[in-house]
Amino acid sequence: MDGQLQQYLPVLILAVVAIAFAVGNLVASYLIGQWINRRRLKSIPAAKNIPYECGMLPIGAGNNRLSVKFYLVAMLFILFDIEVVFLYPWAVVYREMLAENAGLIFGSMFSFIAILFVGYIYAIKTQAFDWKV
Amino acid sequence: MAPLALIALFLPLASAVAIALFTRRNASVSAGISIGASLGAFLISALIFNQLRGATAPETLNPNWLSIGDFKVDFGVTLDALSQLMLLVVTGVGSAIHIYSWGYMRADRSVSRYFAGLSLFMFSMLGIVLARNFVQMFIFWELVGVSSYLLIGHWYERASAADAAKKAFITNRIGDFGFLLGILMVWAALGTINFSSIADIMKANPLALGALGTGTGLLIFCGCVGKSAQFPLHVWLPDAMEGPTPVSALIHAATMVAAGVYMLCRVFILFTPEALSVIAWIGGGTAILAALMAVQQNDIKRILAYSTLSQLGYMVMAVGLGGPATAMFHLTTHAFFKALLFLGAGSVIYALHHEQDIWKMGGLKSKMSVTFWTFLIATLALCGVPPFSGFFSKDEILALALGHNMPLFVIASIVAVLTTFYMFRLVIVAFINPAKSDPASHAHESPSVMTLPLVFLAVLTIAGGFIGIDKLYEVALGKTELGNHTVAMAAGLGAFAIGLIAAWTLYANATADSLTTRLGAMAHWMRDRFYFDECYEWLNRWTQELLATVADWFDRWIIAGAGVKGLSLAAELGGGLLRLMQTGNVQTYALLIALATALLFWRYIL
Amino acid sequence: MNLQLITLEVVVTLIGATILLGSLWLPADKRRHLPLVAAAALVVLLIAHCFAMGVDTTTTLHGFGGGIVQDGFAICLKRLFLASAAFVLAMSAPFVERLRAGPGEFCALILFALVGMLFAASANDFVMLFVSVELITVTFYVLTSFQRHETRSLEAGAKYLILGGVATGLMVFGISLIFAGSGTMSLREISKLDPLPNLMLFNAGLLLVVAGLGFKIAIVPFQLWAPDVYQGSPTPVTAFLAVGSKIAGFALLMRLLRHTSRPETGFLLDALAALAAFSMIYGSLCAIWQRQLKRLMAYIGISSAGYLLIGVIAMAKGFDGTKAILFYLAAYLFAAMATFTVIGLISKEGEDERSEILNGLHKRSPGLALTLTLSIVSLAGIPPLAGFFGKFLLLQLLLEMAVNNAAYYWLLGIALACIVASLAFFFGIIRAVYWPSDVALSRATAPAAPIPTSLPLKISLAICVTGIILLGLQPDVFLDLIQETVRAFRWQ
Amino acid sequence: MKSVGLEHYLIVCALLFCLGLLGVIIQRNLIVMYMGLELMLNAANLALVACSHFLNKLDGQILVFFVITVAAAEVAVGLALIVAICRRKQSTDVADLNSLKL
Repeated sequence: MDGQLQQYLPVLILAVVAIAFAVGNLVASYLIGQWINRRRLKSIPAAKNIPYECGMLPIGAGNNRLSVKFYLVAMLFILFDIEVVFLYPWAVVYREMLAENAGLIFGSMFSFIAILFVGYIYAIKTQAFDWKV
Repeated sequence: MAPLALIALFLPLASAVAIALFTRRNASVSAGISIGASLGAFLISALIFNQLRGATAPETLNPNWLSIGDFKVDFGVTLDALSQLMLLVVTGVGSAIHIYSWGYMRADRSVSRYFAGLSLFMFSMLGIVLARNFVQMFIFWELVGVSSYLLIGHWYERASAADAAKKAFITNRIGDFGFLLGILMVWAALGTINFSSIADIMKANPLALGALGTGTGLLIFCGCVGKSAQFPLHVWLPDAMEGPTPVSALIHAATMVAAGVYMLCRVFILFTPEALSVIAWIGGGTAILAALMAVQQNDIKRILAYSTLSQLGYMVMAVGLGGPATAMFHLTTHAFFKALLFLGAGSVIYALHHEQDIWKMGGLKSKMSVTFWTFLIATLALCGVPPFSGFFSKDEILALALGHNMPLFVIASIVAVLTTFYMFRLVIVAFINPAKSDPASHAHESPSVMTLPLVFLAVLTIAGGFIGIDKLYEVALGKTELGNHTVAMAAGLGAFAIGLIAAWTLYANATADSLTTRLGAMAHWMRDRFYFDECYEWLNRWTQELLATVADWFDRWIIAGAGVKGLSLAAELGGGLLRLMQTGNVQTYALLIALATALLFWRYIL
Repeated sequence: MNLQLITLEVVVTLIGATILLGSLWLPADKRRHLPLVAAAALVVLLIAHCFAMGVDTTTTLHGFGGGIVQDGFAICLKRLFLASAAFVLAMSAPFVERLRAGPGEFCALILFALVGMLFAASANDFVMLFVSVELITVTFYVLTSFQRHETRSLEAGAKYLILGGVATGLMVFGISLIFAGSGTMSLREISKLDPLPNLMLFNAGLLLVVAGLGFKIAIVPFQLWAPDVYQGSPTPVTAFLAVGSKIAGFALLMRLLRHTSRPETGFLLDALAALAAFSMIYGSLCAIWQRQLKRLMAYIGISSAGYLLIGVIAMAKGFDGTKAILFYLAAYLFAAMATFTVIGLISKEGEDERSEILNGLHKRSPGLALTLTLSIVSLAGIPPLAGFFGKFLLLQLLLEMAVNNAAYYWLLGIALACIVASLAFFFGIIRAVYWPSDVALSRATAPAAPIPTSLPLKISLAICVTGIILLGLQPDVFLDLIQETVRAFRWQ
Repeated sequence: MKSVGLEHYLIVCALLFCLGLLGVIIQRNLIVMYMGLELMLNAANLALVACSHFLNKLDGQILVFFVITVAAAEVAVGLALIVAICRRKQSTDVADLNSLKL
C-alpha cells in the first residue's frame, strides 16, 4: 500500500464509522418500535403513533411546497455565486500582474464585474428579487 | 453584329418582365408587347442574316463573365450560318405563332401570363441558339425547360395539365443530369467549354477526349434524348399536348424539341463513330416506334405529337449517320410544316369548341377552306411530296441512310409509309368525310388573325425547298456524300403512294375506325376493292395493330412505368422511410446520436 | 494583448447591454421599435467594419495568448454574421409586436448570440472554441422557447436543451481527451506538435469534438434535432439558427480540421466524406415529403451542410476551398433569410407553417411570391442563381480531389443526384405559390388579402433578392472580393 | 499495488460519462435527464483536472472554470424551461414532448 492512498486511510475510517452510526441508529429505533408494539396489548392510545405524544396535534402535510419564487432566487444566487469562481485565478495573479500591467488586471476584472452588474440591474428592475409579485 | 444579336436576345426577356410586372391586368397590351418583341427579334435576325449571308461573324463580345480558378466562362454570341438560320426559323415561326395565339387565346382568363411565358420561352430559345459555350447553353437549356413547364401547365386547373407539365420537367431533368455530367467530362478532358475552342482542339487531335470519348458523347446526347424526346425519354411529349395548341406548335413541334438536334449539330465534332452509330439507331428506333403509335391515335393533337416524335427521330438518325447539314435542313422544313399542321389543328379545335376527337369531325373541307388547304399543303410536305419543302429534306435523309446504313434505310422507308398513312387517315376523317357531330356540321372558318399565320407558314412550306437553305447548312456544317438519289426518291414516292392508297381505301367515308368496326358499314363497297381491302385489313390487323399495341404497352408500362415513375418513386419511398427516423422523441434522438458516435469510434478509433 | 482584435465583439456586447437595460425604462409602446434600432446599429457597424475601421484583411494577427486570431477568413465570416443578425432583427420587428415577453430581451439575446458567433469566427484554441459555442447555444436555449405560451415553442426549447446538452458533453469530453493526448489547448501548438504524445487519445477526442460541432451544423447523424426545433421555434430564431449557428459551427470545424489534419488523423476526413454523402441524401430525400415549410428548411439546411462538408474536406486536404465555402455560405444566407422572412410574414400567430399557407400567394402579393420563388430556386441549385454557382464551385473542388482519389467520384455522383432530387420540394412550393390545386385552395385558410409588408422588411428582402441574383449572374465580382480578402491569408 | 495514474482517472471519467449519457437516454423525467447531462459535464471536468495535474499544465483547470460556469448557466436556463413546461403540461415526462415529429 503506497503513500498516496495511505493518507486517505483516516478519511475512509471516518466515513465507515459515520455510515455505521447513522444506519445503526435507524435500524435500532425501528427494531425497538416493533418490539414495543408487539409487547403492547390492543389498548394502544393513538397518541403513541404520532410524533409527539403531547401538545398540539400536527396540522397539514409534513412537507409543504415552496413558491416558485424561491427557486428563482436560488437560481439567481447560484449564477452570481458561480461567477465568483473567476475571482480566484484573478486574485492569484493579482500581485505580480499589478506590478507589470495594472491596466489589464483592473480592466479585465472591471469589465467582468460590469457585465455581471448589468445582469444584476436587470434582475432588480424586473422585480426578480421581491416576493410579493 | 453581336450587339444586334444581344438586342434580339433580350427583347423577349424585356417583354416578359414588363408583362409580369406591369401589364398583368391588361390582356391586349400584354399581347401587343409580346408580339412586338417577337417581331422585333425577327426583323433583327433578318437584318443580321442580310448583312452576313451565312458568313461567321467575328466574336467581338466576350467579357469574362464567370471565372473560377482555371475555369473560364464568357458570355458571348455565336453568329455562324447555323445560328443565323436557326434565329430566322425560331423568330419567324415564333412571330407567326404569337400572332395566331392572340386569336386563339382571346377567350382565355389569363392571357397575360400566357404571353409572358411565351416571351420567356423566346428568350431562352434564342439563348440556346446564340450560346457560344456549354455553360451558357445549359443555363438557357434549363430556362427553356422551365418556360415549357409553365406553358404546358397553363391550364393548371386541369390536373392532367399540371401533371403533364411536371412529367415533362422531371423527364427532361433525367436527360439534363447526363448532359451536365457530359459537360463536366468535356471540361475535365479538354479544359474548355467554348464551342469554338472545342472545335479547334478536336480538329487538331480527334482523340483529344481519350478513352472516355464515346461515353462523353453519349452523356451529351442524353441532353438531346430528354429535350428532343427520343426513345426512351419520349414519354413526355404526347402528354405535353395538354398545353394550349399554339404552345404545342411552337415549343413541342417547331423549336424547343428541335433544340436537342441543334445542340448535336453544334458539337457534332465531339462524337466518336461508336457514339454516332448509337445515336443513329436510337433515332431510327424512335421514328418507327412513334409512327406505329400514331396509327392508333384518335386525338388530332396526339396524332401530330407522335408524328413530331418520328420526325425528330429522322433528324437524330440523320445526325447519327453523319449528316448534320441534312438534319438541320429537315429541322427547318419540319419547323415550317409541323407548326402549320398544329396551327391548322388548333383552328379546327377552335372552330369545334375544343373538340379533339377526329371521329367527331368531318366535312370541314368546305366549311374551313383556308384551314383545309393549308393543312393539306403541310400534310403533303410532311409526307415528302414534291415540290413541297418536306420532299427535299426527307429525300436527303433517305439518301443519306441509303448511303451509309441499309437497315436504317429500310426502317426510314417504312416510317415514310406509316407517316403518309396516318396523316391521310387524319385528313380524310377530319376534313373530307361528312360531318359526324353537331359542332362539326356548324363549324365555320376561324378569324383572319388565325388564318393569316397559316397562309404565311404555308408559303414558307412551299418555298422552303427552293431558297437554298440546304446549301447554307452545307456551308456551315460541311457536306456529307449521299447515296443514290433516284433510289431514295423512288422509295420516298413509293412509300407515299402505298400509304395514301391504304389510308384512302380504309377511311374514305368511314364513320368509325374501320380497323375495329370494319364490317357492316364498309361491307357493301368492300366487294369492289376486295383484294386491297383484305390485304390492308390483314396488314393492319395483324401487323400494325399488334405492333402498335405492343409499342404502346411497352411505352406506357416499361418506359414510363419503370423508367421515369420508378426513379421518382424510389426517391419518394426513400424519403418516406428516412422520415420515420424523426419520431419526435428526444430520447430516441439521444440514443441514435450515442449509437452513431459509438459506431464511429468502433470504425475509426479502435 | 491587443484590444482591436475584439472591437466588434465589445461593441456588439455594449449594444446588447444598452438595449437590454434601455428596454426596461422605455414605455411599452416604444419597445417594438427596438429590433429595427438594433438592426440599424448592426448595419452601421457592418459598413464601418468594411470601410471605416481600417481593418487589414491581408495580415494575420494573434492575441490573448493565441486564443484569438484575426485573418481574412475570420473577417469575412464576421461580416456574414453581422449581416445575418441584421436580417434576423429586421424580420423580428413584426414578430415582437405580438410577443408577450419583452422585445428588449429578444433583441439582446440575439445580439449576445451574435457575440458568440463573432468570437467563434476567430477562436483559435479550445477554451475560446468552447466558450463561444456555449454562448451561442445557451442563448438559443432561451430564444427557441421564447414563446412561452406556445407548447411547440417550449417543446422545441426542451429538445434543443437536452440534445444540445449531450452535444456539449461530447465536445467537452473530447476537448479533455485532446488535452490528454496532446498536452495543449492551443490549435497552433497542436499543429506544430510532431509527433503527438498520445495519438489514440487525441484521435478519440478529435472525433468527439467533431461530433459536438456536427450537432451545431446538423449533419447526419447529429441532425435529428433540427427539424423539430426549426418547426417549434419562433421564425426569426429559426432563421438565425439555420444561418448564424450553422455558419459558426462551420467556422470552428474548419479551423479545427485545418490545424489538426495530418496523416495520422486522415481517418477523420474519410468519416466526414461519408457523413457528407449521408447528409446530402438524407436532406434531399426527406425534403420530398415535407410540407411543413420550416421543417423543409431544416432538411434543406441538412443537405447544404453536406455540400459544405465537401469544401471543408477539400480545405483540410490543402486545396483552396475557402472561396467556394464562403461563396456558398453567402448564397445560402441570402436565400434562407429571404425564405424565412416571407414565411414569417405569411404565417399567422400560432399557425403551423404548412405549405397550404402559400396557396395563391402570387395573387395576394406577387412581390413576396417572386422573392420566395427566387430563393427556393437558388436553394434548389437551379441555374443561373446564386445557389447553383455555390454548388458548382464545391463540385469543382470535388473534381480536383477526385484526381488523386477516385473514391470522390462516388461523392460527386451522389451530390449530382441529390441536386436533381432536390427539385421535388421546389415543385411543391412553386406549385402552391402559383397554381394551387382546387383541393389545396379549398383547404387554404389564408384570405386573399395582400400581405402588409413594412418598409424595412421590403428593403431587407430587396437586398436578399439582389444578392441572390447578383451572386448568380456576376459571381466573379463577389469571388474577386473574397479573393481580395483572403488573398494573403494563411492558416496559422 | 501500483500508483493511480492518468489512465485510471480517464477510465473513471469515461465510465461517469457513459453513466450520464445512459441517464439521458433511459430516464423519463426531464429533471433526472438533466442530472445526467450534468454528470457528463463533470466527468469531463474530472478528466481535465486530472490531465492538468499529470501534465503539470494549468490550461485544463482554466477550462474547468469555464465549464462550471457554463454548466451553472445551463442549469438556470434549463430549470426555468422545465418549470415552464411543467406548468403548461402538468408533467415532466419527456414522452409528453411529442407534438413535433415527422
